[in-house]
Amino acid sequence: MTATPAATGALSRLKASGAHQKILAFASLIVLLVFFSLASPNFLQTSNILAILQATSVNGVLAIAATLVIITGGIDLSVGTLMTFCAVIAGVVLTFWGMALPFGIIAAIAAGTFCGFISGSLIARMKIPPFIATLGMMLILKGLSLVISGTKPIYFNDTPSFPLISTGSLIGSFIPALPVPNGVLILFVLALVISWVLSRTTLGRYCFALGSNEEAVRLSGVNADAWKVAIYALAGGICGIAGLLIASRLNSAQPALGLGYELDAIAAVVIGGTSLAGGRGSILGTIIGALIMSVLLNGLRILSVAQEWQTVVTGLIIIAAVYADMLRRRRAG
Amino acid sequence: MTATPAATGALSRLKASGAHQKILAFASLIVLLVFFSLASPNFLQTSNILAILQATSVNGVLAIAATLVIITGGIDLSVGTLMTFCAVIAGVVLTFWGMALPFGIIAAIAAGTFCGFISGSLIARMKIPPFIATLGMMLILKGLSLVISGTKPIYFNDTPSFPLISTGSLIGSFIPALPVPNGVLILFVLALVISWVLSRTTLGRYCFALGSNEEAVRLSGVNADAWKVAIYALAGGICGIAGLLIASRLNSAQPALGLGYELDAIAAVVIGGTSLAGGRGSILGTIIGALIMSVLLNGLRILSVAQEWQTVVTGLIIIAAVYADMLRRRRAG
Amino acid sequence: QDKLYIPLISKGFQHQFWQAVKAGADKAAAELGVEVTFEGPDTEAQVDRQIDMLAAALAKKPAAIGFAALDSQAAIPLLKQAQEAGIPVIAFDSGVDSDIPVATAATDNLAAAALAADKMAEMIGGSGKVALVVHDQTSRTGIDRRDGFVNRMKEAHPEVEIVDIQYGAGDQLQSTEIAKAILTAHSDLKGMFGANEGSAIGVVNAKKELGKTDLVVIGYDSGAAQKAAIMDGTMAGAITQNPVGIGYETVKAAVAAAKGEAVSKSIDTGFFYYDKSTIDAPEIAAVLYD
Amino acid sequence: MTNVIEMEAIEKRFPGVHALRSARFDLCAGEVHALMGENGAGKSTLMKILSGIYAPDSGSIRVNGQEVRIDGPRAAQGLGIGIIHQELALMPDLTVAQNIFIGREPRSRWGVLNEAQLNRDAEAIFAVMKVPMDPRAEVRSLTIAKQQMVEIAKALSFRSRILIMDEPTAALNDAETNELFAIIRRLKSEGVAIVYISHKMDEIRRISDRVTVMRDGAYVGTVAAADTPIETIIAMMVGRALDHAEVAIPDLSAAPVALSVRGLTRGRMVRDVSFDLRAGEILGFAGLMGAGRTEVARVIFGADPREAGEIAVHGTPRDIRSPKDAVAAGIGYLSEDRKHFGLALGLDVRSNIALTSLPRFTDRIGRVDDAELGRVAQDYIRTLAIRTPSDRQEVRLLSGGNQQKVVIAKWLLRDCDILIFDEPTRGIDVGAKAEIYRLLQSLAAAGKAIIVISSELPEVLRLSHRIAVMCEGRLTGILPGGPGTSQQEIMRLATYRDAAQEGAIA
Ligand SMILES: Nc1ncnc2c1ncn2[C@@H]1O[C@H](COP(=O)(O)OP(=O)(O)OP(=O)(O)O)[C@@H](O)[C@H]1O
Ligand SMILES: Nc1ncnc2c1ncn2[C@@H]1O[C@H](COP(=O)(O)OP(=O)(O)OP(=O)(O)O)[C@@H](O)[C@H]1O
Ligand SMILES: [Mg+2]
Ligand SMILES: [Mg+2]
Repeated sequence: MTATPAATGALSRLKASGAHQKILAFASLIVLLVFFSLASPNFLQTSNILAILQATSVNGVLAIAATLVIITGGIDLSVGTLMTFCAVIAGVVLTFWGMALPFGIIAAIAAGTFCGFISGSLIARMKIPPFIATLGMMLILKGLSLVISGTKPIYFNDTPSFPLISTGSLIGSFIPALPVPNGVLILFVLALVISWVLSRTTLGRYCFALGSNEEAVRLSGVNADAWKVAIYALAGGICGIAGLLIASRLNSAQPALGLGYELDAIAAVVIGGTSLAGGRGSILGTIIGALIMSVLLNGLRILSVAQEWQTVVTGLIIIAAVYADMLRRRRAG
Repeated sequence: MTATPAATGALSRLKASGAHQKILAFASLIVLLVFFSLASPNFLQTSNILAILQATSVNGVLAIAATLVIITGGIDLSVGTLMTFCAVIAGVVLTFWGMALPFGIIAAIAAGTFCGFISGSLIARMKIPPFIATLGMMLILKGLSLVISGTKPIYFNDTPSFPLISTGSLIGSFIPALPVPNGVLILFVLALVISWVLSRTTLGRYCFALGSNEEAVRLSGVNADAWKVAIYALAGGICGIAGLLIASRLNSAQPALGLGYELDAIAAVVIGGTSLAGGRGSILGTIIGALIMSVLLNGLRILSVAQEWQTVVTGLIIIAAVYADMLRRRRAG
Repeated sequence: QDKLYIPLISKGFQHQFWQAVKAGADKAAAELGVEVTFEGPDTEAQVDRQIDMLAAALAKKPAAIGFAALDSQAAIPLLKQAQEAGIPVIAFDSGVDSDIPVATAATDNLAAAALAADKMAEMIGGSGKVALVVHDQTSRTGIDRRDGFVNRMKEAHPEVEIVDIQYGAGDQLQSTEIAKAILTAHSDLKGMFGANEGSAIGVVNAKKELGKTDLVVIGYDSGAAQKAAIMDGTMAGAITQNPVGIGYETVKAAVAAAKGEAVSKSIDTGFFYYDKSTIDAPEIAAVLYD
Repeated sequence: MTNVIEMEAIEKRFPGVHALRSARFDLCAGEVHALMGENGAGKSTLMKILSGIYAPDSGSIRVNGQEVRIDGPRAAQGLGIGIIHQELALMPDLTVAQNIFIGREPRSRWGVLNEAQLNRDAEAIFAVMKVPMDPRAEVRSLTIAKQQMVEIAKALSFRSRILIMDEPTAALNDAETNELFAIIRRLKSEGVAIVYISHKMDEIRRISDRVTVMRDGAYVGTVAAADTPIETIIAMMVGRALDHAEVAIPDLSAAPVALSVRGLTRGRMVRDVSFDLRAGEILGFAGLMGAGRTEVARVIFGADPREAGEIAVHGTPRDIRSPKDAVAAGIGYLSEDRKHFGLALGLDVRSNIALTSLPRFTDRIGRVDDAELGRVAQDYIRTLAIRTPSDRQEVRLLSGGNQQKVVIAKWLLRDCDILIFDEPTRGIDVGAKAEIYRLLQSLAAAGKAIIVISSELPEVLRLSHRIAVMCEGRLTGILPGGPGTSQQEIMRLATYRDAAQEGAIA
């Protein structure tokens, strides 16, 4: 069989543009999707797909924040507890102080940005290694969340529209057949925005440049420290969004939650092909990484695989997915 | 006041040898010790000091394993669950199969070495990033520990001498006034041995060389991959020792334990001044780092600081300790 | 003379259940004029962390100790140390396999979960599929509540099929995702049991998000969200222990033991099943917490 | 003479680059064989194939008449082939001696490392090289030149029968080069065959027996060094003859002072350095390795803290505390160490060129005008003849000389009034060098003030309007540029150690 010239042309154009690479990056994800669809008739239902997307939203948003920091060659261990802290702040503003919804949203994002600013300052100005600065932040924020909330969940019962942030469906109200929860919408919009920031703005350029060679950036006369602080602050703000998502989904700020979420977020980033050494990475990859993780978990749960085996299989598949992706890249050169 | 010439001479020799730097590295630790001793009369009791050391033993051993890997520029997230896995293997050999104590010890260390070998091979031969390879291992081992143990603790009641590995006191049997538990003895002996390995053997040399510039090592005709595998295997074996320590301390292999311990181990390493970028680091630093963490926790508990504030204070002090250490180094040049 | 000092080493700290135990302990402390501290590890897997906490507590030379053992065997050496130092130990929440504790203030989790199983079977009409979301696969409370429920079903309600048991670490988000997956896999599921507060709220969230209005949900413990779910009907009912009572009785017994008074060996703090109709009954309302 | 190496029909392709096209090369025992060619001609690639780092796509390699496959550095070492890499391949956290003997550490019984022996062995090598070097020093703390010396010592330590030197003198000054040449002559007399790659044309005549020229990955020809004029070799390399221009010194007496430095001090490296630089002037900085020229530049640029001294730009005193301040004041600095301080190796050519000038391509909402950036980058790729498949190629994958051109482009784009070029032509081929000289001159003609630090005296003489000479952190004198000044005069000041004679400062 011979391909038509047109098809070959399209294929080679696709090749030249590097787009086929990006499509191939989905390979592991698609293999998983196909496997689970065949293994269980319940997997490929709309409601389950939406459940998977919904389950990705919080980890996905955290992973986007982590991606920014990791591209600069840093690491942020505080994403999980910062998310919780922001949720608690929203609870304080909305429930304790009884203010209107927009103030709660602004407060959560501002709190995240501020904490990111602090982490960034510790790292850029005081030269504390990112691992330590954000580990410290992680513990401080974990403690503060408990202190501020009085170690009790804060419920948003006075703000009836609060759960809609995550579980309402803006798309569904226009296209009833597609009741995509707002949480998922927010994840994808955020992914687009941050992708754009990374590829099209000065901040994005400096992210990659800092991760590639910080000293060279500094010697180029760039205020490297200030940009680094800005990047951490942006990542913090994104954690604030994650805090709103999780609080709205649970209709409460759970002060004890968040520990361990940082590893999931970083794992999504690294599965997505971003290097922990800095200088390279993409939001698309991170989203794929986060999806791989939630599809895997959801699929194994649907198949009622015993939990201990779920863990084993997840470990194996994470390694296999990354290995497959690396083989693909090596072949692509 | 003028120093005697002899004293000045000794001082400058000390300075030249860099030893004064290392002594200064204790600074944060000593500040903490002095503070807690003044704050609570219960702190500086022999029994409490021994309790602190005992509490350091497991994390200290894990941190030694992590140090080796981190010096090569890698990371090992699986130390915690590998420890548990090795404890479970010891349980299988000693309790399920009823074999004699030495076999249990050998089996645990062999299991650790083998798992380290696998991680190392994934990293060195299949070029999977250390973060992913060891994250995968962490999950696989967590699952396998549950599977093998039947999700139940395995008790070592058939091996009455087993608890002595950690809680007996060899030193105490010679010097009754100094009932240092064997677990602590093992930690310090291991620290000495691995310090020696790092500074005096080929393996140690290649640890630093790989972390400093892996490509250069390869270009020098060294079989970089084989050495890397060996280093991960050694680290795995050390986790096996940690597994024996914790199992013997708890007189049981607790299959669900271990998650989160990797962060504590890595934190001890980084607080001890080893760079996550690889190429530099010391076991002495790691031990100090591990001690700082356990002194802090113990002291705050002794002062009856509320648990949520304990976390906050721990975070602050970790940041402060590392910052102080960095200032000192910067001044030392 | 200083106030008597009594540390309570619990299995957890952040969860509402443990905060309620703490509240009870604080109440007793205030009434009896003693000083109480309350500590517990982050997860119920961290047996060794709990041992470290116990060691630090012993260093403070307390008048008595309250202890909720994650693994009783692992703690024996330290408990012996306490005994030698003449420090009485009160076990709470679950027992310690040893004769060292002078008293035990605990809930019979096996029996409580069995009660939940009976209620579940009754509400789904004696047959059909049910599933469990449990908080922990290896901890005593997790195992007892699971086994209590499962065994009772097998013995007394053979028509009821348990199709899935999964574990969500008591994390509400994770439990929600788990419950959703189970509901997707078993669309004819009739009932679900959430074995602690976080698990139960997870099941409730999943039911709401998937719109499974027919699903019978039975929870465990209380808390504002769970109470609200019972009031609006998403949750049929729940088992409650008496955490405030556990904390209160533990401290009371500890003070008595420290003063050398006699204490009864076993203090059953009891458990109840409650639903919309009984939630406001005084004996129930007394043991619920927000 | 017998050929110890015969390489024939070697093909090598990288994605987007056909690096070697049926290249060939042979080498006799006891000869020094120069390998010449423009940046990116494929010299390093060919030698990496010979030393087992790359596998050729096709072609044959014979060593001592035997057809061989060299599948790794170890295999090459086994065949007696040693290489000094163009891009330094050292482990910065290890000491000098540890670097030299990596993989071949002397051991005592029980396999324990014998550190004393290691240091003694290293000391012995440096003694033979007549280079003062502490074998216990951490490589990280060494200057590029010293690191280069470590690489050379490492290659010598192998006692290879075939030694490849890929631009060993790129970071060395004349004195050190002379030492190296003495070593090369001695090795030659012992029958060692040496491949010598360099862009310094004068060295070719001094040291080599035969010259092989490559162009665009292909073999051009092999000639005897002694009876081939340099011009012929250059013509073979670039495909045309180059013209030789003498420096024309403009009259700058009326030009305003662009940069005024007074009493600049930092530790022992920079001691009380004062000078003026006028707009339109090229001030050369000469000196031996470690004279402190780089330090002066870094202090002026704010990369290192200044202990004392004032810096005025266009007559206004400026408190420069960081490179950001310097660039804001209109000062640019091209570092001598492109790999560590000049380039983000993982990024593409375009991003690297843009690194200093991003704000200029950014609109109010922080959006970067990528199309415009691309156009500008293409421009520089054309003017500087940067050999790269596109402006989207990662800089890491360019040849050494082309990387250097990217750093130059970066600073040209920034358009600073005052430019400090530290070793700007390190590793750049003759053709491009002439291009860069022309460029510097036209920049000066356009009113820029330029400092050129160079370890090549001919380059300093060829370019400078005035020549500042440093020795041990002091400015020992400023000489007029042009043919009036001789190399001897510069050398006299460069070794002028008497601290009392500060009056020599012009
Ligand atoms: N790993 C690689 N991947 C892609 N292209 C490469 C790689 N290595 C070299 N090249 C390309 O191959 C060509 C030859 O490079 P090489 O390093 O051999 O040049 P060279 O003659 O040594 O130049 P220079 O004088 O600048 O050192 C260049 O165009 C370079 O960009
Ligand atoms: N980072 C550093 N750490 C320790 N010593 C250094 C460092 N940088 C430079 N030096 C030392 O400072 C002295 C001056 O170095 P500098 O690079 O300024 O000299 P230079 O005149 O530019 O010489 P070169 O020809 O090597 O560029 C040298 O002796 C060098 O070894
Ligand atoms: Mg080259
Ligand atoms: Mg220099």
